[in-house]
Amino acid sequence: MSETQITTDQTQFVETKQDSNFKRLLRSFKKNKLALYSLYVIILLLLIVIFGPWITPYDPQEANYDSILEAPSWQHLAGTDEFGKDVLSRLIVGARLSLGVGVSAVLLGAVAGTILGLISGFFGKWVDRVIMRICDILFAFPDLVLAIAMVAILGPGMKNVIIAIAFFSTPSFARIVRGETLEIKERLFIEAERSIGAKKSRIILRHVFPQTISTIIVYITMNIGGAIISAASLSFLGLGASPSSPEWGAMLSASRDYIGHAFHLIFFPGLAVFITVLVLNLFGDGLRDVLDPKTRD
Amino acid sequence: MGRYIIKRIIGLIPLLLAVSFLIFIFIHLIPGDPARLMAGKDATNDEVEALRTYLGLDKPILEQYFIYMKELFQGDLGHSLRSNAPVTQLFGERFLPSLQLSILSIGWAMLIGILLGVISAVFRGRWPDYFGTITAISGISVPNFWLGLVMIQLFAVQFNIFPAGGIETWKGYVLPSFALGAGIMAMITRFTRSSLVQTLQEDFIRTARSRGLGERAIIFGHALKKSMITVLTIAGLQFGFLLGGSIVVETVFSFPGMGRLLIDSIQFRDYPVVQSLLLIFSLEFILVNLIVDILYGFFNPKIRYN
Amino acid sequence: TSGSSDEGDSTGGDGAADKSEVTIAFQENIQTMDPHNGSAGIDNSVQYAIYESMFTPDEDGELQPLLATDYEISDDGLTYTFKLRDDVTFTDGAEFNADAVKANLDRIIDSEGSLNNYKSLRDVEKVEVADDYEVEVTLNNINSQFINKIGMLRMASPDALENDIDFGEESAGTGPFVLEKWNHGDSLVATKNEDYWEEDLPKVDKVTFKPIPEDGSRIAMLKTGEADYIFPVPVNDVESLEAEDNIEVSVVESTYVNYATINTSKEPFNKKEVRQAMNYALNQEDFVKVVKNGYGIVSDSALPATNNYYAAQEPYDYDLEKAKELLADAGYEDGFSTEIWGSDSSKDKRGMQFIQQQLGEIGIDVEIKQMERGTLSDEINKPESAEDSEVEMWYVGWSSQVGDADNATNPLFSSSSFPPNGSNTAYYDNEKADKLIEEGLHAKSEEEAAEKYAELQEILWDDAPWLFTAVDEEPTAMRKGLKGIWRSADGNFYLREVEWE
Amino acid sequence: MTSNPVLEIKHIKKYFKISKGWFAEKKYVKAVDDVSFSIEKGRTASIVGESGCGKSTLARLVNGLIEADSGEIVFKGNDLTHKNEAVWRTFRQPMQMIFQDPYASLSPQMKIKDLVAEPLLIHYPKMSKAEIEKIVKETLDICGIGSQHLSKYPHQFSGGQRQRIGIARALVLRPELVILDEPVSALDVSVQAQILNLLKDLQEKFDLTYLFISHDLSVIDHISDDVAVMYLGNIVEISSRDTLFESPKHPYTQALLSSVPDKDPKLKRERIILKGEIPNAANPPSGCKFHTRCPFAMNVCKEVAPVMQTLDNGTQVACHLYQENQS
Amino acid sequence: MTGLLEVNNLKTAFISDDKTTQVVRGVSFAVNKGEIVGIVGESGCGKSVTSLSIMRLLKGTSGTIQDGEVRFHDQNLLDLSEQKMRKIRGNSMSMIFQDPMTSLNPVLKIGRQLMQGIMLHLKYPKEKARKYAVSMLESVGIPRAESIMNEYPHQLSGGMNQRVMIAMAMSCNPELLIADEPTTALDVTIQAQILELMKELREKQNTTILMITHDLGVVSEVCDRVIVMYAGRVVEEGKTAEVFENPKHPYTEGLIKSMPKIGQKQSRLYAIPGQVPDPANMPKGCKFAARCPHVMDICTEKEPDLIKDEEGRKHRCWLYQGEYEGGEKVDVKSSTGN
Ligand SMILES: Nc1ncnc2c1ncn2[C@@H]1O[C@H](COP(=O)(O)OP(=O)(O)OP(=O)(O)O)[C@@H](O)[C@H]1O
Ligand SMILES: Nc1ncnc2c1ncn2[C@@H]1O[C@H](COP(=O)(O)OP(=O)(O)OP(=O)(O)O)[C@@H](O)[C@H]1O
Ligand SMILES: [Mg+2]
Ligand SMILES: [Mg+2]
Repeated sequence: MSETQITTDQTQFVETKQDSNFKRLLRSFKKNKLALYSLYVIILLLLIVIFGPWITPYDPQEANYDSILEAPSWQHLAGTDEFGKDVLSRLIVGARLSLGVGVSAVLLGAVAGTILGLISGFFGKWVDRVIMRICDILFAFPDLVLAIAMVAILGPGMKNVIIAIAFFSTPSFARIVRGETLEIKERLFIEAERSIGAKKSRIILRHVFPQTISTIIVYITMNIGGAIISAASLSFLGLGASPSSPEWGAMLSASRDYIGHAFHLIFFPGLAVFITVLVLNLFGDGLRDVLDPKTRD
Repeated sequence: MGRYIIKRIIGLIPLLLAVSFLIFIFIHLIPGDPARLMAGKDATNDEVEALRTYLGLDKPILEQYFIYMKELFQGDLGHSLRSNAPVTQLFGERFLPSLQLSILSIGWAMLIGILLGVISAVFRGRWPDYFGTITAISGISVPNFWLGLVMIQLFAVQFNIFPAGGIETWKGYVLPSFALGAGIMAMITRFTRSSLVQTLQEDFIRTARSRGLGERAIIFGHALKKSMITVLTIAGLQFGFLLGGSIVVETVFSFPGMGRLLIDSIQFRDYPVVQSLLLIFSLEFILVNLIVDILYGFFNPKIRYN
Repeated sequence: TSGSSDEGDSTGGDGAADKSEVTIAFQENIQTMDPHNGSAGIDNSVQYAIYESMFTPDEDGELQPLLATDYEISDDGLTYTFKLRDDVTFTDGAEFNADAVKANLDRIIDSEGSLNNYKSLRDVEKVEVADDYEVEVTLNNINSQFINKIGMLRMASPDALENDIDFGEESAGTGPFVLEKWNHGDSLVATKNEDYWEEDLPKVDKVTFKPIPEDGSRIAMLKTGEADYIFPVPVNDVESLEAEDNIEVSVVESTYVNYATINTSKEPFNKKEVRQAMNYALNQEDFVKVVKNGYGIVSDSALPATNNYYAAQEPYDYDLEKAKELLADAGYEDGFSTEIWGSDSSKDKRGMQFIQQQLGEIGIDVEIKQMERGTLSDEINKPESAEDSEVEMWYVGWSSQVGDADNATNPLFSSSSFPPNGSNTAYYDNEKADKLIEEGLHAKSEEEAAEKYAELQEILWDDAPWLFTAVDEEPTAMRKGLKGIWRSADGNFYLREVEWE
Repeated sequence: MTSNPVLEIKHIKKYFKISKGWFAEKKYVKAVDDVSFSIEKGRTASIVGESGCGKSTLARLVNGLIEADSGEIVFKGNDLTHKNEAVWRTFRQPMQMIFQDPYASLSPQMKIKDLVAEPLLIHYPKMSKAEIEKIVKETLDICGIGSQHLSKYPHQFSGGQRQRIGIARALVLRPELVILDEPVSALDVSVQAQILNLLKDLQEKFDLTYLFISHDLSVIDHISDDVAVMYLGNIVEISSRDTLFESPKHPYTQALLSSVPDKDPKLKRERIILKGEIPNAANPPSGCKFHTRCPFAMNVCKEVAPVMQTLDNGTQVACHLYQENQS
Repeated sequence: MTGLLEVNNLKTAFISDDKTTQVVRGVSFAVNKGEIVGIVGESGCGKSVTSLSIMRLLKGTSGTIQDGEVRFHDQNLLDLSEQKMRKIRGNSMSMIFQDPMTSLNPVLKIGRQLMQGIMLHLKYPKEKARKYAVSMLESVGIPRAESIMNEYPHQLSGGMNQRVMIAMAMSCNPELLIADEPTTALDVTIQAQILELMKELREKQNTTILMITHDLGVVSEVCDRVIVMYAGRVVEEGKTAEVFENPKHPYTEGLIKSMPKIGQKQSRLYAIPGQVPDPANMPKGCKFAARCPHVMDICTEKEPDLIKDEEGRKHRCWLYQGEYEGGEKVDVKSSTGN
């Protein structure tokens, strides 16, 4: 037989009806009302972040010693602070800072943690043991102690707060990614890659890492809220942003001196943090349901 | 089982040694000089030097570490630079309140968390689920100092139901444990929910249904036990954290726990105290994890240690 | 204001109900009960309930005899002779006499600095027992402030010192109270000294001291009756406390001066015009209003009005035009950027923000750098000389004893007090001022001292090494009916005669 | 049989350590325990056996995915035993593997064309894009996947199609030896037939040598030239297909054959139903590992492990029943 | 002979937010007392969903029964309250599943899982239930039953677990046992043991068994009658031997031909081309038309009915619709049944 006939039973190709992750996400968000509404609020927040400085009713930095600590009114919807600055304007401008801290700290931690987690999980053995023990130690340290120490070492300022928060969110990312990697490493397609001769670096970058992305994204959204709160807690302990900046945590911490008689001062920044973190968490939760129903840690 | 535990504990020794060294280096990296802080702003340099020598801080760092380790092996955790009280005593005074607070916080958080989680999972996608989710997530969406301050304002000042601080009576634990537990409750709710949702889709649940078991028996008798494994891990981890005290909540409620001791000691660079406390926390954390591992085996028959 | 909890006390803690106990809540933690090692104000105050000194201030800041009955100064001004009471015993049974005083002073002197009170006895050459109840202390230099320092040192039983007891566990003083139990960080309980040397005192059975770091909690505790006497009271809460029926707020003009040092060794602050311009640009009235919520007194000297040697100066009026002019004269018509350092407390945060806003008006762009206290102290004290110094402005405060002008000037303005040797973070270096500080300290008479210090204050005011702001008025709040407890201008409280009405 | 085997396996062993921790007693699963066989060029050698008997482990050993504890792997005359990844990598082109679960063995986030191109990228880094695309298209086409599907992801295909992609991925390197680890057990009967046909066609077209692993005797019967039967890490019988199916020698082979449910309801045979369960590989029986279930077990079976020997009809068998005959 | 179980025109669909996909599309068949009936068909053709619908076990999925009836002892199970249904489940009708490893609760001891149902349905006190459970384990051939009671599923092998499942299902003496691919996850030698056990059950206790599988071998081995499903419908039904001997529907024919058979040397296998249509996207007309070697014009236009011919066999194919004009149309039987 000179010409072997190869069966090509391609009479009709059935498109299996699983669509891409993104379509699934949209569809499933339509079902998960909480996540959907959260997404709307997040979009609104992003708009505020982008356009904040142009939509404030007052100059957020302008002090007016004749109208300090005024309760909310039509003029000042969220009242004024101890220097007579308009609280609403400060909240609007501060969104950028607060979300900025949260996002950049978590991203930084995610990058570091992902690298560590991939290495730890993929190479195993002593590499894994060393990295995981270090993570254990970092875990065992009370977060804020770590942060206080970091800020003390690095000096005050937003940048260092970000580094500090990133630093202590790193081990949890490392753990999550390591866990995923361990599992993915055992999957058949990794073995298939090895059997076609792919190098370790290629396997990690091209095959393991893409599999962890959805988990990482979910974990990032869920951690941003935590990072915002950590930043606020650091501000509370006096270690946060520059005090005059309208970062929400800084506003909160300043306002505690007035809790007894200017409740709006602590209420509104608290509310802003609450809503932001809440929607981020709800969104992350929804995202997890879609992308990664089996996240554990 | 016993052998396993002993093995694990022996395995801890090198880890703790490494930890002690890291902690030592770490806290000495933090700028600040205890002698200077103790001497006060109007002290002259000579007076500060004298104090530093007196405190033994003029010795090279490594020597200080070896001295510390030598004492540690003799069971001495050192003395506070500041009040000269033995660290064991300081720790002893704070441990019980912290432990009680931790147990209380974890306790109610687990109780409510699991309940909400079960409700959310069972009524998945309907309003009880939304209610459970929002309640839970609210718990981790407020900074706990904010929650604390607002609760003091409300329950201590306005209604005078609970004290604003101090732990003379059991009432003093209520507000702090609420502030501390809120976040944990949220976490437990979420993990219970997602784990239960997942478990409820497993084959063995269908088997149980096929045998005519009622929903309650299925959820509590079959599904929850499996889900508890995850929940337990989370709770254990959180308990480990809690034992180290919460700086923020303890500050807000003037609660005499580990967190405040730690932060006070850090502020004064009271090295022996900080060092020993951090070491103890690491040990506690590791032990709690060990206990969780063992309980894990109890709930998960596949991981029985022998 | 939220004054709806007036009836709250009916359910409140035992303090309000039990008239034989007093609970005092304050911010700082008690650090040590070693009577010679207290550094923070709170340590001293708590210790005064248990350990007594030879003299004690009255509410006007005048020294009154306590364990001593009188003292004399030799003509050369170098030897002090103290006459002691002869009817006092320590609670461990040891007798209070000249030997006891010598034992105490020697312990402090021998510490060479490891005990905090060493600073008070820097100039002492020797201590001698002249008689059973007479002690002679000889100085190697005249010191016009000395009585204020030695007079306030607390005396502990010589036996206790000998045996090196743990002062955190037990006490051996002569004071109206005895240490019962100290739970570090939670509370310190002191009970009545049944054998107190003065009849009828003390009038309560038990005093509890509680560090409550969070302002809001402290206030809540007073409102609910968990505490009877609290301080500091944040100035913002005074109003709401005053509105309560069963709470009384008293305001004491303190010795606490708020200011920001200006590093005179650095460009552009080495120009007097610049420093003056900054002072003209700061509205001190607004400072009091905004930062202190009205509880403060505008500074008109480097010394607080409560200091015995205070001399008022012509204030720097709020005058932006003049400020700009001066800046232009110095060559900075467009302003410049600088940094202000300060602690991480919310009080200081507010002060620095105010300064930032005010200096912004004349084009000085101030960046605020808050640091945790240990770090801050390191940053300040690391540089060994003015050239190496990095601090530009430091927002801080200074509290000194009412009668002690040396302590209020020497560590702050003397050129020998550059960090790390003192707190002259203005790196103020003026020979004439140095000389006046010296002369004030060694003055033979009150009058001479007053004269020197007045001149010093004039120079300081004009040279403006500080951005002057205000002196605190410190509110303290207590339950109605509490008597005999009071705060001095320098921040201590005294409760020998505390009682419920 | 020709004398030039493509692959020769000699006394290969792989024990997996299963005890964890530093002080725990060491325990091993003897997944592959002294196995030898060889494959001639162009033939299909099959390995059949029940779950957990070590088939996949053997396949992974042969393909160098795990390292053997001892023994030899000789591929085209090259001794590959204990060689490192880099050496193995040079032999991955002529030796390819196809896996049981076609979905799990395809990296889910890659497009089909990238998946199939990847082996080329790895082994021929200098090859031009156009050339790669040409080869990819061609190979996919041979395997029955049209070029309109190049930009799709694995999840968009059905099981049979995915297995075709898996096959294309192996064939794109034009290998000589293909190891197939249960390539059709995850597929439906009708699709299974398609894939089996495809495999046969490809073998002819490219003159491939197959090492075919399966637990399904009817599939084995259909595709093999030679068959080895494995039980708990050992090969108990090797024979040509016809000999094996006509006259199985080892009691286990006999039981296995008789256990296959018959597709013809009229043909009711006497079955050998084995007692008991397949023993745990971590704790295998002594002597002949099959003695616990063997209907013919003798005393010697409990103590002495039988050695492999060749019978007159060419069958190699490891069983005491035949040992007696010989000696 | 009246049917113990009668399924009439059963329709089950999965509802996702944007669409409804019917996967069981009007299935009708009957099972008589004491019979072993097999259901075969390719993966995804609706076999499992049919069995789950009968047991009303779709809870926890998005599936709902849209139409039809399931008569058990002349009682329509679909009309029963959940509570009443629970009394039937595991009692007079029980089920075993494909994968014994995942179908048992991994965190509960075997004994506890067994006893739960016994205590619930037979109302035995604990001790008695325990003894009974042990005897049930013994009766399915489990050695050292006493100690197995205290073990967890992961400590047993797949075959043992499947036996536990069978013991569990048989413990309340069900009249009908539905076995959904009971041996697919098992090895051949173990499969042979389990099939033997099921035949024994029928012999000894006259248990009626509905055996779902995709393995024609299994069907021919144990079943009296076979139902062939394709794309959510019954396409052929008849005595096992007859269907194997002389398949009527081209799908059945293809299925049988495409299996490699031992001892039958073929160089190539017959392969049904193409794939099963996507249930969400069913073609018009006969669902098999696209793969059918005998396809006619009408096939792509109109779906044939399931008809019963003189020999008592049922099939759904245009090839025979003309021939058996008088044949009974099973499909159109009204839901009131006979
Ligand atoms: N990485 C491993 N670590 C420990 N044990 C292993 C490992 N891989 C396989 N085993 C064990 O080795 C034995 C043989 O496994 P293998 O996968 O080769 O069997 P198999 O014949 O392919 O079975 P199946 O038909 O189920 O695929 C089994 O007992 C298995 O549990
Ligand atoms: N829980 C579910 N949600 C959505 N669709 C489902 C669900 N269960 C089954 N289906 C769909 O229903 C159809 C029939 O599934 P069913 O499980 O009955 O097939 P089967 O014949 O048992 O196949 P197999 O031989 O693979 O077990 C399939 O297309 C499947 O995708
Ligand atoms: Mg295998
Ligand atoms: Mg099925």
